[in-house]
Amino acid sequence: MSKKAMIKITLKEEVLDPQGKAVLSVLKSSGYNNIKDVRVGKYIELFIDSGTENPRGSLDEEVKEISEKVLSNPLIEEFKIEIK
Amino acid sequence: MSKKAMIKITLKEEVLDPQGKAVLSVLKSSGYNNIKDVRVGKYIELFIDSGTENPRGSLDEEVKEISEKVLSNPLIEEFKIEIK
Amino acid sequence: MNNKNIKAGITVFPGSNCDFDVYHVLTDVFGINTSFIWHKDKINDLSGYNLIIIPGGFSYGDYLRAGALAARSLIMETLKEYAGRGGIILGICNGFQILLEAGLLSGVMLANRSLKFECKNVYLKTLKTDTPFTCAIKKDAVLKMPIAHHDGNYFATSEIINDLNKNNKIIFKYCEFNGSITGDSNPNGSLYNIAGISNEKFNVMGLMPHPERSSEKLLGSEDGGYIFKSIIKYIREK
Amino acid sequence: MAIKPKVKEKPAAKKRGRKPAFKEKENYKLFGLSLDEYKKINELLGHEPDDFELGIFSAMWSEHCSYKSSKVYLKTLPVKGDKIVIGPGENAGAVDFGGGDALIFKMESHNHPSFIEPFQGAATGVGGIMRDIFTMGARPIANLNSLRFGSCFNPKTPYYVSEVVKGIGFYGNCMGVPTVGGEVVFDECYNDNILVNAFTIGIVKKDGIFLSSKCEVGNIVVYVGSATGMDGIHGATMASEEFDSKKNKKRSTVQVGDPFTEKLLLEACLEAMDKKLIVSIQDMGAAGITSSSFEMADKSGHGMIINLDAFPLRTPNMTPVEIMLSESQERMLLATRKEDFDALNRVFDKWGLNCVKVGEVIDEKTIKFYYNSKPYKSLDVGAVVNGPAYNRPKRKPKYLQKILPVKINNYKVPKNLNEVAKRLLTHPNIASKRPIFTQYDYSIGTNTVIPPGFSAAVLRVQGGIKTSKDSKDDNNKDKGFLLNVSGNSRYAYLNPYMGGALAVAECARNIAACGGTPVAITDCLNFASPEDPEVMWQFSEVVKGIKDAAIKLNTPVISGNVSFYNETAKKEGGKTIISKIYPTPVIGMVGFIEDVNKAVTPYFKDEGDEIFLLGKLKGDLGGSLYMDLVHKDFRQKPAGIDLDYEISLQNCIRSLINSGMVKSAADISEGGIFVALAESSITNPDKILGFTVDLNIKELRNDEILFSEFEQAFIITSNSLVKQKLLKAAANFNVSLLKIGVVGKDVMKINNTIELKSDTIKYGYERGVEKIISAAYM
Ligand SMILES: Nc1ncnc2c1ncn2[C@@H]1O[C@H](COP(=O)(O)OP(=O)(O)O)[C@@H](O)[C@H]1O
Ligand SMILES: [Mg+2]
Repeated sequence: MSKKAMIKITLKEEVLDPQGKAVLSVLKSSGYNNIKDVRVGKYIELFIDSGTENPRGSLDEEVKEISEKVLSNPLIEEFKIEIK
Repeated sequence: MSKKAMIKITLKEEVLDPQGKAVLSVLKSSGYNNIKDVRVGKYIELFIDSGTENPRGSLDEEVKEISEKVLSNPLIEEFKIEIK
Repeated sequence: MNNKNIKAGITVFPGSNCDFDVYHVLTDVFGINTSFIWHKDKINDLSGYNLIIIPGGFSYGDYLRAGALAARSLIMETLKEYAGRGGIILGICNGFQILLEAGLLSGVMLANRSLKFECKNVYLKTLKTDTPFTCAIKKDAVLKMPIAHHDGNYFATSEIINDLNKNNKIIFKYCEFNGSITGDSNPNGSLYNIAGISNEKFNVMGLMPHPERSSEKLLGSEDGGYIFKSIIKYIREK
Repeated sequence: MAIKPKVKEKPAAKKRGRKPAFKEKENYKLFGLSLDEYKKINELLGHEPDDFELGIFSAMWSEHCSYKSSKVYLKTLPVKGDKIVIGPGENAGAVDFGGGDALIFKMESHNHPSFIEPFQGAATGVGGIMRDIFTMGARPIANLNSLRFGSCFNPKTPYYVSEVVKGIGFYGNCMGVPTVGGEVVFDECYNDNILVNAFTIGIVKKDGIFLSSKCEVGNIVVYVGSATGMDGIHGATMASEEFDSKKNKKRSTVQVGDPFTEKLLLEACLEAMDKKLIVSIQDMGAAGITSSSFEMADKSGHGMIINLDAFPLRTPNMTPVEIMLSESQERMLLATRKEDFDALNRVFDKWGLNCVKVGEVIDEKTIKFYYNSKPYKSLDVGAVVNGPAYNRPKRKPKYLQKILPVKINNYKVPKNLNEVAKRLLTHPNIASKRPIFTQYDYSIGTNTVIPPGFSAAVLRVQGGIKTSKDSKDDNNKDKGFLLNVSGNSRYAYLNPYMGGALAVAECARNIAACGGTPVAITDCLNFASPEDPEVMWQFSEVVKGIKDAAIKLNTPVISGNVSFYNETAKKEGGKTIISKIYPTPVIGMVGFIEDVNKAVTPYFKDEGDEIFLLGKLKGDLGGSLYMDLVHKDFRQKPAGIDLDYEISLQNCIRSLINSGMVKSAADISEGGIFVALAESSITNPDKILGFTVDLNIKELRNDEILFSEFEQAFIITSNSLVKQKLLKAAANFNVSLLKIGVVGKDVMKINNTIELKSDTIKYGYERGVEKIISAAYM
């Protein structure tokens, strides 16, 4: 049995997003004037073998732990998890 | 009125993802043995002023055009759009 | 060398940072009449230039994907038209990435296999010597030049690779100092050790290593100078 | 992506309905002020300070901005010399390079932010020091860095190393400024306090230097660059405080670096300067708009009106004090003539940057703030800027009583010196730093003549690098300059005075070993808490050592930085212990060479060349890595340095090199003469060489000869044909020159005790640091 965890990682609202800023400036100069802001984050997919025993008790907890400890930087980023 | 377009950009299946591989090896060596694969993509949010006239007719089309022409590289990437 | 009658343009995007280096080599080493072209300058037509160089750097910070945002800027339309009329364009490092993203060359650059920025000297084997960029280089010559990039891992679909091979568009490959093309000599994971490719008509070339940093003896190699010498030779003989 | 060690502090609370950063109005301690300081502020103001006033005073009176504990000592350093154009006091110091050019340089620490978030901390450290340089009108032309990490056995170390290095590369590479050198040291004492010191040098026309002190009454005050957000608020006070977990909570968000915007800011500023649209300019570093406005006002002898409504904000509804203390990156404050504002605005607009009128220079030594279109607060410039100065109590540390000369007979010579030799060469403090510096673009700029990996970096100045493309000239075509950063904290711990002097001497040796003449220095003084009298004593001794060496070597100190409070309180077995770094003075030195073609590298060139020892060996093992690794005891008195002898020695080697007779030259430092010889054979980029050396010194054991570190000596090689001439030339300097061997094919042999194959040694040498970095990915 296999599952897929999809994790969206975004910069916290108050943190500067240099990439978003640069993309915004290019969109504006290409005439997309209705775009007000752009934020660039990460989208990570984990493919999980749910047959294997889970090292952290539950899958939810494992993915949360991975997102916190490995995938994101809690000082500047937040994440949202969806598991299918 | 303002809207938000959320775009997930992922590498096509046949494209090698060195970053995903690196994350995978970190996860394995930390004992998350049930993780079989990792793919790293991008997650982009566009904040749109839907009061302003749309330069491309419809919002859907505009966001699709932006995703195709600016945000992603069709040779290696695919995208999914959600607008709220 | 005096090449005052040759006119070169260096495109400058926000974040270009090898522009001065290319300028230095073109003017101080080769005596070419060189000017900068700011990406927003309203130039309808580049026909006054014998040569356009898209220099290295971090255009738009290389945010999103290296070269992606510069490739969407307005001057690219003018450049495409210039290329279409046979104008000579050399894209170095970020310039190569921009050419790929703009579709003037085919393929894409992924992050280096190491996922790290790599700055070091590499050796290049010249596969094709009858192009404007290589006509002063001996067949199979090995050139020493530095690389300095984070995304130089050339990738393309098998159709593109077939086309590159069939039409001899692969101009340079990474190799050992003796010319053998090996996995060890590949600094970034690039497909088939590809370091430089050109378009169909051989008037547009992209190159990851930096010839402008290896055109003076004091800097450890003059091999990059052969690329500029080739261009000069080609322009003079045309 | 690496496994991160547990981050101590909780992520900031969810930010719905953000609370203002300060509410404990009466709690001056939270602002890092002492009771006396608080009373003084009351007195100066004539009332209890409110948040706004307390924020401004605490930032400006912080250790970081006011140098209150170090001022009295820094004043003693030599600052004048015939090549010095600008000494300390400005954003950076400047030296005369000749031909109408000046070089501007400075080093700065970014230790605490790098410990909290190593990638962003290191990146913004590099960004900050570059702004210090281009705010003076200079184009940054090279970066260096000095890094200290915890023990290589500490599981967190790989994470810090790989992130710090990535951060430095990220910023410097994008800016297009080559990173040409540095140093990296691993030691347990940095486990909880890593050090990141960044150095930048820039070039400018001597008559085109911009100062922060020039604004005139009636000038418009202009804000340029990125918008202001909630970044690093309270950074200035944080940087001056012990690092315990409780206090960390008041920090707001981490500062995120945007090198792309800084590159635009660089180009825009240089263009505006070139067009003479700027009267005076100051970057916004620590304490952001607060320090830049008050310092600009103070130095010019005027005051300002500052309109807090005008600032471009990234986070809406920031309070006045938050605006004043924000440490958002990539911003500058400048003064321009009224009539030039429109032209100035066009330049910044071309580069896509904010350019906003935020005030005016007035003829009154006060800063008058406006907020919500109304007068808000008025603060006396002098009161804010003239922070306290302390002569803090100091006491010679107790541990020093136990630091005695080595009793060598208590230690056996190891049976297998080959094994010892290998251990030294693969130790990360000695092993090749290539896995680090290949992540930095060191060849951009087409000026790097001798790249990182050897002694000092050697650069030339190509015509196009000048600030303006139109003002190209060839005045300094053949001239070169040399850069080095050095510091040995173990030595400074064992003998603080000598530690200060050695750092200066070692930089000078590295420069002399390439053929250059030292010209001036900058420094970064990294210490634990100045409130500890023992630390204060170490500090005073280190400064004295730097001073004496700088005077002797004729290298005035033209800029620098002090970082105190590099200590962390932690709980261990129920007890709170304070982990302190060793005193860590780091010197950055700049030297010149008339003909850059004559610069030499340290590696052997050809088989058959003769190897010489220039100088004398003392064979003192105190404080050496050998004593630490093999005998587990480095806490012993190291050999001192004789500064007069140092000068003769350096004059001698410089003269030999410039006469063209020397093919390679290496100084002796960590790992002793063995490491100097081994590195000379394996760092030749084109071939591997070996050597045969016979070096027997009466009264010295083999381990003393091979591994003693604090030697005043060099290894040089030359073609055998010039031997007599070389000996004669050295004799003129009263320095001994002794032939000790020849360069060979691929084996290293010393005194029948060492015999090693060069290529296997090279492999280990190349892997020593690589192993640590790759551990971050596994
Ligand atoms: N952090 C760093 N960044 C860039 N280069 C470095 C760094 N650390 C060391 N290097 C380079 O590696 C070489 C060896 O460093 P080090 O052993 O400290 O030199 P030395 O002992 O000659 O002072 C030098 O050329 C130095 O510039
Ligand atoms: Mg060394």
